[in-house]
Amino acid sequence: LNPTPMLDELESGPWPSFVTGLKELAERTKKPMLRGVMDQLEYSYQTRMGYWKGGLVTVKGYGAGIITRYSMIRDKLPEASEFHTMRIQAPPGLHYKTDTLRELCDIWEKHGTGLIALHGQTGDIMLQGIEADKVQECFDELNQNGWDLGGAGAGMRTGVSCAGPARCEQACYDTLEMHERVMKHFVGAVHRPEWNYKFKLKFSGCPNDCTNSIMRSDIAVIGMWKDSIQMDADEVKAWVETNGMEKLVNEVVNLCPTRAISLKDGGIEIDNSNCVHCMHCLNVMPKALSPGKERGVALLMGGKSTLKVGFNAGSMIVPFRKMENEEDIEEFIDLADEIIDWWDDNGLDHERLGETIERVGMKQFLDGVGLEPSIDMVTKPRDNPYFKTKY
Amino acid sequence: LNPTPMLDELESGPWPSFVTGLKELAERTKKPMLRGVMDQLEYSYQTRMGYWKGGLVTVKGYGAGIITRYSMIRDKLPEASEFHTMRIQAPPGLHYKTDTLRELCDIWEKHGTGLIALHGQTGDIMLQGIEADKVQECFDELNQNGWDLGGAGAGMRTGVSCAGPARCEQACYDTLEMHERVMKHFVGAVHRPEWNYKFKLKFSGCPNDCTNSIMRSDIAVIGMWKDSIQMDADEVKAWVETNGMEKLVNEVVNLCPTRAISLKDGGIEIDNSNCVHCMHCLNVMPKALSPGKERGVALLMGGKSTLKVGFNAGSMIVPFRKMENEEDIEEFIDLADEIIDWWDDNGLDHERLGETIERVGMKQFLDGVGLEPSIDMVTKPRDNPYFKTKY
Amino acid sequence: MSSPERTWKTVESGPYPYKEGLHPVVKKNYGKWKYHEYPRPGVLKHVAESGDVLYTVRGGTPRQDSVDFIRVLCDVADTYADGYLRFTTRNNVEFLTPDEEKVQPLIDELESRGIPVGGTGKTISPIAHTQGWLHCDIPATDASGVVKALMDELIDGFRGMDFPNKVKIVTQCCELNCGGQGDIAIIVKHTRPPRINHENLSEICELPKVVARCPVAAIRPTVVNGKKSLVIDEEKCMYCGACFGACPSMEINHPEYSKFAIWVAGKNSNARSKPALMSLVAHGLPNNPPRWPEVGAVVKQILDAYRKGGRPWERLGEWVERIGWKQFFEETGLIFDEDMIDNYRHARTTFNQSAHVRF
Amino acid sequence: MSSPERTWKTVESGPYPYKEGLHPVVKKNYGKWKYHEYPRPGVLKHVAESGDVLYTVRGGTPRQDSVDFIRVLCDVADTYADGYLRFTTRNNVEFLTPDEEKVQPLIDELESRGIPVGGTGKTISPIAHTQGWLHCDIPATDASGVVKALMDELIDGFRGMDFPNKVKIVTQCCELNCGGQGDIAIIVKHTRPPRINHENLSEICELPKVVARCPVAAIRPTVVNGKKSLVIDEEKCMYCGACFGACPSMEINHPEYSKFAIWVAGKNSNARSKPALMSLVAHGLPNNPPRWPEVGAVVKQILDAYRKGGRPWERLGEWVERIGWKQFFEETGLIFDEDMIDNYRHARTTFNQSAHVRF
Ligand code: SRM
Ligand code: SRM
Ligand code: SRM
Ligand code: SRM
Ligand code: SF4
Ligand code: SF4
Ligand code: SF4
Ligand code: SF4
Ligand code: SF4
Ligand code: SF4
Ligand code: SF4
Ligand code: SF4
Repeated sequence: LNPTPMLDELESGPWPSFVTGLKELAERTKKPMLRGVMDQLEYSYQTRMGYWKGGLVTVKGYGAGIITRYSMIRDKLPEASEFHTMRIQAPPGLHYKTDTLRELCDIWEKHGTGLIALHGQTGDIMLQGIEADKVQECFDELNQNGWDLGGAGAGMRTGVSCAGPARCEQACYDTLEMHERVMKHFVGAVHRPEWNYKFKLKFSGCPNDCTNSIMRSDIAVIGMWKDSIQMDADEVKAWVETNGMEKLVNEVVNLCPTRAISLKDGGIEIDNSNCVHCMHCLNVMPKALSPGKERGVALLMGGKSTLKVGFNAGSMIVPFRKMENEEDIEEFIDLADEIIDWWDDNGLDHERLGETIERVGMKQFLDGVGLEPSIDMVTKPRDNPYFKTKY
Repeated sequence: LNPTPMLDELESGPWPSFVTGLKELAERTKKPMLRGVMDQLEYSYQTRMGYWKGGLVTVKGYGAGIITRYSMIRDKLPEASEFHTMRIQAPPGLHYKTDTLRELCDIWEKHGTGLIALHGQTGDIMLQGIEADKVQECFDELNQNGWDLGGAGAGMRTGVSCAGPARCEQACYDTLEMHERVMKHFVGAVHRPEWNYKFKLKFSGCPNDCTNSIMRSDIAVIGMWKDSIQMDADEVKAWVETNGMEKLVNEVVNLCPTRAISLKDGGIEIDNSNCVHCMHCLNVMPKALSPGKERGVALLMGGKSTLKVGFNAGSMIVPFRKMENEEDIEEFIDLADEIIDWWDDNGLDHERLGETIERVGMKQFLDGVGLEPSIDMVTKPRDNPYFKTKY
Repeated sequence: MSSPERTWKTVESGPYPYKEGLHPVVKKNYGKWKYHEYPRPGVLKHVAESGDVLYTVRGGTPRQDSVDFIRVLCDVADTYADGYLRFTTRNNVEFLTPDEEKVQPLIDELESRGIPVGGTGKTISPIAHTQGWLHCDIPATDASGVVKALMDELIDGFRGMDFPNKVKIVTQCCELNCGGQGDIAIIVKHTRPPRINHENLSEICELPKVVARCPVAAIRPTVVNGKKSLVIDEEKCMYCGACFGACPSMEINHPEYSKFAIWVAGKNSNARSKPALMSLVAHGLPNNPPRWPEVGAVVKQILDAYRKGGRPWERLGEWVERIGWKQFFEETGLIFDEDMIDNYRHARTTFNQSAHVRF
Repeated sequence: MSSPERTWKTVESGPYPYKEGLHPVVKKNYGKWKYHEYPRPGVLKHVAESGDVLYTVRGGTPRQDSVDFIRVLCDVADTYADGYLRFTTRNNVEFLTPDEEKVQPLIDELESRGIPVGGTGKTISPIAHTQGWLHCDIPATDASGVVKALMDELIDGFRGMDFPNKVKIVTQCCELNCGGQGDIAIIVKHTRPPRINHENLSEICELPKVVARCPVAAIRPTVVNGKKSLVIDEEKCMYCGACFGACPSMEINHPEYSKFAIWVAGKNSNARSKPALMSLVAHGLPNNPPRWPEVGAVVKQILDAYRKGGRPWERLGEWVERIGWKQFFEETGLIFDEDMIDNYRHARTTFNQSAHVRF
């Protein structure tokens, strides 16, 4: 290995070091690409500039899934003149059998550098560092073992789901199952992007939103209940015995955003018609309080990053739908298809769903996709007179 | 009088009727213009359309102050072919001696219809109904008696001030005096409008804002204090004795927007560093609580109606300035001049100050008028990365 | 003094001097008031640091007053208030007296002359109104008439003090201008684009000004019958009428294509919550002179629900904030519809960007 | 099967099937969990309706893992977790076991291998990071390095559970893209307009795409040396770098003209308050590899103030909301400046449109 003095400074300290990982991997495997990448990264640290540029590599029949990188300083550091990433769709919920992971590692080490990001921000397994001419064979082997490429470009992107029913008492629907089925439906749109821009789906089992879906996906599927919070009065009492009345008032009653909780008989009473399903009280007292029995999902739309209207949080479009069986999932898919069609028809180039809705108008959007307007969609009715209507 | 069946329906009912007033006035004075106006108004009620159009009438040396109205149906109803309004600047605080008012009535009845609006939304006395060729003589007589025209068009508008120190314990500065002096300074700009658009000043003695200045003036001058709320502990106790502890908690403590009030020793304690000067507690307990001793004004800028960005509330620009003497008023005037200059230089046609600030940017505005930025100006620092700065 | 008729100079004096109109007790205690109380509806009692007491009796006016009416007010002031009176920023008249004994006779006098006494404290103060058909050149409805008709219905609210807090109502006789923010607002709404009077337009209109006035850039210059004129992109136009304010040839007004809309939850004061803009909650109500009963009915529905549900000191918008807009629509029986979803410049900031939802 | 080498068909299978990776206890109690507890930092205890118990031990990873590192994780999982493991949405690794006795040995094993255990409950979870110089084509800084350097400093926060609530930190290696909202965000900020590489541009660039990408319409087509190119209106441009994402000839990156900015008070969850966008509170910090100490220092100032002042369950932004931004700047020692006042599309909605002010 060439000297990498700046990177080496990232080897010390208690947090596991990606530099150490890289170095050990490079030393063991002797892959020149790894050495080259380290040299280039060191050079970036020295000069405070990046040196990759994009390109186009895909596998047969697909138009996306590989993030292509060619070095801009290949004359200087030729060993990493290519350094492509293969995005692989992870299992919903990110649960693995060790066998599966080992197999993945073996295949990847065979064709690529052996560097893997678990996981990308969108939820992909990112296999980082492969040459263009090895991509197809690597993919073929992966695909035979059940793996498929994830999204990139102007199409459907890889989904992500929270632990949900697998390990969480708050889950209001089966995030993993829905994620799997929905993404199977959209698999063509993942592989062959042809929309205005990217489209993301994320699945969180409840409004805690452990996948950050509201801020980061075009449709956020959030677990929701419609009836009353389930309360186990004995467990409430037990909680108060352990934690005290002061804590009950300060940390539960007083923190309910709509003051829907009041003290009653040494325990609490919840005015469920005023509960906004924020999750707070359930989070503090999970043994005593649980989501209601009539469970399903809320759909928020339009979440995205900064380009170009500024960061946009998704907003409530469908406050509640059942999500119990295949049919419910199919209905969701129909709606999503409808929405994507509308967006693809009405959107501009590089415009995300949220931007299109804002530009064209919520009313037009709702009309376009056949949804009913509801007060749940807004924090308040319009405060300016600029609307047109005929009577 | 001609029959006015629709208007007549507005004669019944407990609220004093402007129709009855009009009719009686017309009958007594026999002024044809009044009869014509009633006929035209009846016709408007019948056809649901307005029939006035504007024009241009002024007095010598002035360019504003008369709202000119010619009838569009003078062929049909010739008696009110003209119906101009003279806007007259009222005394700050709207206090009158009856002599003064009677004199005004007499002059007005002599030259015009005798119809007066007390007061217009901006604060003018509106003398409604005069012919163009009588305007000058009417004005001359008024002016000799101490009256002057108010604003109209693209210039400074008439000011308004709340009762303030004249009859209110909450007043943090002398609204009447400041109103009078400031409007005297701007008297030329009132009479000879030559800016981009109108500019309004309103003076409220405290954040209760009884002149609605924040919503309706380009510069809202709002009374403010900087030190602690003055509390008379005995009066607090007396209040609690009369009203009860429940009311204290429900109507005072719990309604403080920042929860700056807590119970203490049977009375209350105020965390003044967390008080946002909303006035609520002082309103509920005026005998026990008063504004602090270090008094002055806050300046909010940019308030206006709907055109064309949608209704705009003024926003905090200067959180505190002393306003105790002439010098303080002069300094305010200097600042206002500076701001108006900046706005007149940077604004577009028909663009109010608030719109210019929004379009050009608060930073540029502050730089332009030499004010320091402060966190008090915003509800939160920017949430988008679109700023430019050099280091 | 060049012309013989003119023996004086215009004095650009600005506001009429305020000192002259101050009641002696006001003058004496100017800036030294200590507190106020509400002895009864329509009456304020202010106590000064000196111990002096000042009673204020407040009465309603039509605002569009006749000199006769004003002379009556002066007579009353001379009899009961030492020859002084004032007006409020909301067109009420106020009589000030240090003399408690004069209060009741003063009230009786006013009421006997048809001037209702009230408007103080937690009450409906008179509706702030504008010019309307009586005088403005762009109105789509009347103002004085709407105010009179509504105040007739709301008189009990004016005379009582049993609302959760003050109720400030405003009207506006065109879609854009002079009314301010109120707990409730009654505003005309046009329902189709202006019809351009090309004949007129070419004669009187400053075209670029009109083009610039449109909030959504729906107006373009064109040529009609060989003359410069304008054309409206009806797709873009949302019937606001701003162009009509710039040029009367942009004919927006029409007896059928103008309806009423009701807005609520505006607030000017800083008490507790910040000043707030009002929101649309009903529209499509007929422009129905002389008494606009459909409008009055909706206003009353809203007031009833607020009076029932609001807690002490909660302004209308604060009540809604606490119970949520969904509940507001339920309690008032009004119907939320898609036009109530904002689609203007800051629309996004009004979307519910959260999973917070009530069922 | 037309070509002899290819004896299979590509299966467009989408996500890897999730069922295979579920631990047997998870499978059995799927959807039937009752509650969770935090036995100690880094460990979750989930109890099912059946009475089954599942322990989760959570460890930190560099995210940019080597196969060797992953194989180590697999070894640990085989020994202590029945051959199953999972990753969190924030790049932590989790080992699941029903067996309480295995918890401590598992922790010991992880720590001995340099994998810190923590990240549960009211803690600093690992910083969400992006690609940076390691792989992206538009970064102005690194990501993995920033994360590593900061996590070294924040390791106590990761291992403990003594913050008012969870602290979610994110980084972003260009000014616009992949990081999400966090309680604290560390984002690069360019400080001058792009320099256009006209040579390159004419060859590789889809000009209209670049023009369209600019949020403030600062880019216009032009001709340079007889070739189509672009020109930037430097007055309008606010150095966002969006154009560089569309075309690498819009050279925005520069070692000196890129600084760091710190943003706070973002929030994704709906717990108590709504999800919130983060606000700018510091900028102009040097882009100083390999350890960016100036950035770390500011982050720690913020964390210290929050840890001290926040009440239980208050997220960072909720703490600020309660005490007010003025107090935030005082407590953290950061300085508010004019660049922190919004001037973009919804700027007005962030102005203090009230007289509410603290002194
Ligand atoms: C790899 C990844 C960061 C990471 O290290 O985790 C990433 C990397 C890139 N993102 Fe991203 N984004 C990644 C998740 C995100 C997220 C988070 C998410 O998906 O939850 C966002 C915010 C949410 C959103 O979609 O808005 C995100 C918002 C963007 C944007 C801005 C989109 C917008 O509308 O504002 C761009 C710019 C663009 O698309 O033109 C972008 C563009 C890019 C590009 C393709 C830049 C480019 O033009 O080359 C980056 C490729 C880097 C590389 O070399 O691999 N990336 N990007 C993430 C994908 C990994 C994965 O597949 O799992
Ligand atoms: C008379 C009055 C209504 C009333 O009956 O009280 C009035 C009447 C008119 N207003 Fe107004 N405005 C009146 C107070 C207001 C107010 C309230 C205030 O000043 O506190 C506002 C809202 C605050 C503001 O300034 O924004 C107001 C906002 C407007 C606007 C919209 C301004 C904007 O920037 O959005 C216009 C339209 C324009 O200027 O082009 C306007 C235009 C007009 C015109 C001049 C319409 C026109 O183009 O002919 C009206 C003349 C009516 C007439 O025949 O006399 N009027 N106007 C008020 C002035 C009386 C007085 O001098 O005391
Ligand atoms: C006389 C008047 C000032 C003037 O110079 O003319 C006035 C006088 C007082 N106001 Fe006011 N306000 C007056 C218009 C206003 C307005 C503007 C308006 O009516 O258009 C507002 C803002 C309304 C809004 O927010 O939309 C206003 C918001 C207040 C408030 C805050 C109420 C709240 O909780 O939001 C108070 C505090 C209170 O009620 O105790 C207040 C309090 C008062 C007090 C108690 C102040 C005092 O100590 O003397 C006065 C008697 C109030 C009463 O009648 O109940 N005054 N007050 C105005 C009477 C108007 C009328 O005839 O109805
Ligand atoms: C494992 C994971 C889901 C997954 O599928 O991977 C997860 C798991 C749990 N989350 Fe989460 N959350 C996970 C990411 C998130 C995220 C997203 C993120 O980290 O980027 C959020 C949104 C953060 C935000 O608002 O910016 C998130 C917001 C919450 C909240 C709301 C906290 C709040 O008060 O705002 C809770 C409630 C709580 O803490 O009791 C919660 C609660 C929980 C519980 C207690 C749910 C349960 O009953 O099992 C889980 C253990 C929490 C813990 O570690 O303290 N989870 N949780 C994620 C672990 C991330 C990590 O490694 O640190
Ligand atoms: S989003 Fe809800 S259901 Fe999913 S892991 Fe988080 S707390 Fe559990
Ligand atoms: S879930 Fe949230 S809103 Fe509902 S009762 Fe609990 S704390 Fe209140
Ligand atoms: S604004 Fe304040 S000082 Fe002026 S009258 Fe109203 S309450 Fe009194
Ligand atoms: S004035 Fe308002 S903010 Fe200040 S203590 Fe009183 S109620 Fe609270
Ligand atoms: S609201 Fe409109 S129509 Fe009414 S007076 Fe004002 S400008 Fe004229
Ligand atoms: S009515 Fe309004 S939107 Fe329509 S053209 Fe006129 S100004 Fe434009
Ligand atoms: S944040 Fe920017 S530089 Fe970093 S990975 Fe995403 S697109 Fe690339
Ligand atoms: S850096 Fe941003 S603002 Fe400047 S030209 Fe490029 S896209 Fe436009």
